[in-house]
Amino acid sequence: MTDETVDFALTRALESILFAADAPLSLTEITRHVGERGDLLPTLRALATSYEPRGINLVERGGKWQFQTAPDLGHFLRTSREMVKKLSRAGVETLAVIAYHEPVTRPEIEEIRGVAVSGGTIDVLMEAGWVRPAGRRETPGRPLQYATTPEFLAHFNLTSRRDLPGMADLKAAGLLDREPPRELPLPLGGREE
Amino acid sequence: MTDETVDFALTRALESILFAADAPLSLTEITRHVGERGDLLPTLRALATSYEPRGINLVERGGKWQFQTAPDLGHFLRTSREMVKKLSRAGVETLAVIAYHEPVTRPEIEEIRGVAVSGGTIDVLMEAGWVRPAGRRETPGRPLQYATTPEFLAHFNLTSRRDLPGMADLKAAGLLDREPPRELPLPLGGREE
Amino acid sequence: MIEADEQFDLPVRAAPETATLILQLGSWEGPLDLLLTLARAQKVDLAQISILALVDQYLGFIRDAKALSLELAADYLVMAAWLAYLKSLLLLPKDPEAEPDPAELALKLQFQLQRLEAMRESGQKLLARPQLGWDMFRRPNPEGLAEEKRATFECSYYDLLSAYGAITARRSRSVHVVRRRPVMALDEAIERLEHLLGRSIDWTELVRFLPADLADESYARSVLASSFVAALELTRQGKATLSQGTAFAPILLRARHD
Repeated sequence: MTDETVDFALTRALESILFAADAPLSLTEITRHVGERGDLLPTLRALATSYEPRGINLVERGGKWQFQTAPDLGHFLRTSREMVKKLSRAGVETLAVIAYHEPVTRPEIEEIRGVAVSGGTIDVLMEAGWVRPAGRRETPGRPLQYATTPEFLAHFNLTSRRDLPGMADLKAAGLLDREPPRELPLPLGGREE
Repeated sequence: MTDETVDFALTRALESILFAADAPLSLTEITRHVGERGDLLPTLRALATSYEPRGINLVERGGKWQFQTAPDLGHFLRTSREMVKKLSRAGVETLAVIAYHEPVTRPEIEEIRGVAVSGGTIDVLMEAGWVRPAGRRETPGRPLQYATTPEFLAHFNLTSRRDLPGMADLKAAGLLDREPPRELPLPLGGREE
Repeated sequence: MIEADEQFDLPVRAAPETATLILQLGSWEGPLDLLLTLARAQKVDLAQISILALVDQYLGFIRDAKALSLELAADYLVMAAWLAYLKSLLLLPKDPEAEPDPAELALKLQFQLQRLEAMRESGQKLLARPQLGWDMFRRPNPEGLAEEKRATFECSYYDLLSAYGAITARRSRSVHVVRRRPVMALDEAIERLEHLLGRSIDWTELVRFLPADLADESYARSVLASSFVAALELTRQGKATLSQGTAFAPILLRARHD
């Protein structure tokens, strides 16, 4: 056997040992697995070099060796599955009230909408990135206020909240005449959905 | 970017994903992480080939891809604590009958083995993750069928059931036909163990 | 073929295994397993096995077991009976009409033995393969792949504005459209009663001053209540006199003239 083939066998052994290890291994620990084979460092370093361009790297940290994924590929290891969801009617209305009246507290939203607003509705709007908590109102109970975000403006292609049409515009557009579809105004305290 | 560098980037991504995955991945699962990149199979196969001489191998087992250590290096990696599950003779035989005949019902297993198969035998195989119920046979009584799992293929280092030892010969000899030429009137029904 | 005189040069062979096939009933997994063991002892390809010889061996085995008064499981005996039947069929002169055909039955037994043997060998070959956790290893603690589910919400500008329009429309209706309440206001009742009473000096029941045929019951009650209070008010102002004979008797009313 030539030196080269010996090294190759050792390289394979090192690869498998480091791959199957449940923690980074020191030279001593590696030696315990492969047996006494002289200085392992040159072989380890050559192995590390051969993995450098790959998606898996062999690295040394504080004298311990381990395989890990290449640092620039982290984004492949997370996937974000995008799901498009239609905002519920309660969600749209709550968003509209916040947009027109911000900063506005939940009791105020409920008063304007005429129905109780579930916490989930505001959560969804915050998840969508359109609504944010905007400090507390300095009144008894210090209720939390809500306001819209820059993402909200971006999503609806608005420069500022002043771009929202006023009452007269809404009326002119016929948006105040229409019967609200299906959902009837419930007395305050009614549950939505 | 040339085609070659695109492939190289994809190859690195595949390496990192398969390295970090906590279970063998199907093509669908891999696609979810790398995004739609056309047919991944040629790149996966090329990657597998490049790892063939190494101590780490990329293998396909039952349509799922995974890294594992090369099968000839087990002696470097075994610790005395590890033990191969000892299967009873009945267990080994039943596993072989299921693997070579799947999907197969319990009465069929009993006919081939010439003894009643105790519930415990199939249980042990299912617990090991090698055997799963595979729907009911649409015959009178709708008996449950059994088949092997991708984990079974992975455990015995088989790419697919076609690689089962002697599979082609047994098939050619007609020994895997579900129904023998005509129904055997042999009186069988002994108890195992 | 080995010539007879050449055999002297051959090493002494081990005794054939058939001789070692002693009775050990418990170690066979049923009659088929025993049959396979007996067939293997014939040391020929299972495809060329002599079924007749096999049947004889099995029956001999069962006979010996009985002689030793070993407990025989029922299925061993059932198999013995069936094989005895098969043997009789095989020994009888060939009858082309015979149903079932004994040669076919023998073939099927052969097939079943071959198949069991094949599965037994395959199981051993499977176990001889490299196994995960012994020969091959996976990473013990992979980081795993994270999957975040990110929801994007759909809501058009039109949805937003029409929702606000709907809220506004709802509110304005509730402010301006006042539902007619079914009551007769006190002022109205006083004015009405004073007008009807006029200068009448005859005692008249209060109910006679109420409007006839009031369909709405709650309005009728409101009218009665308001008119009664109106009567009290007119009396206080000195414009009327009230009279009631006894409790719950009709309330009488007349104009007062000083």
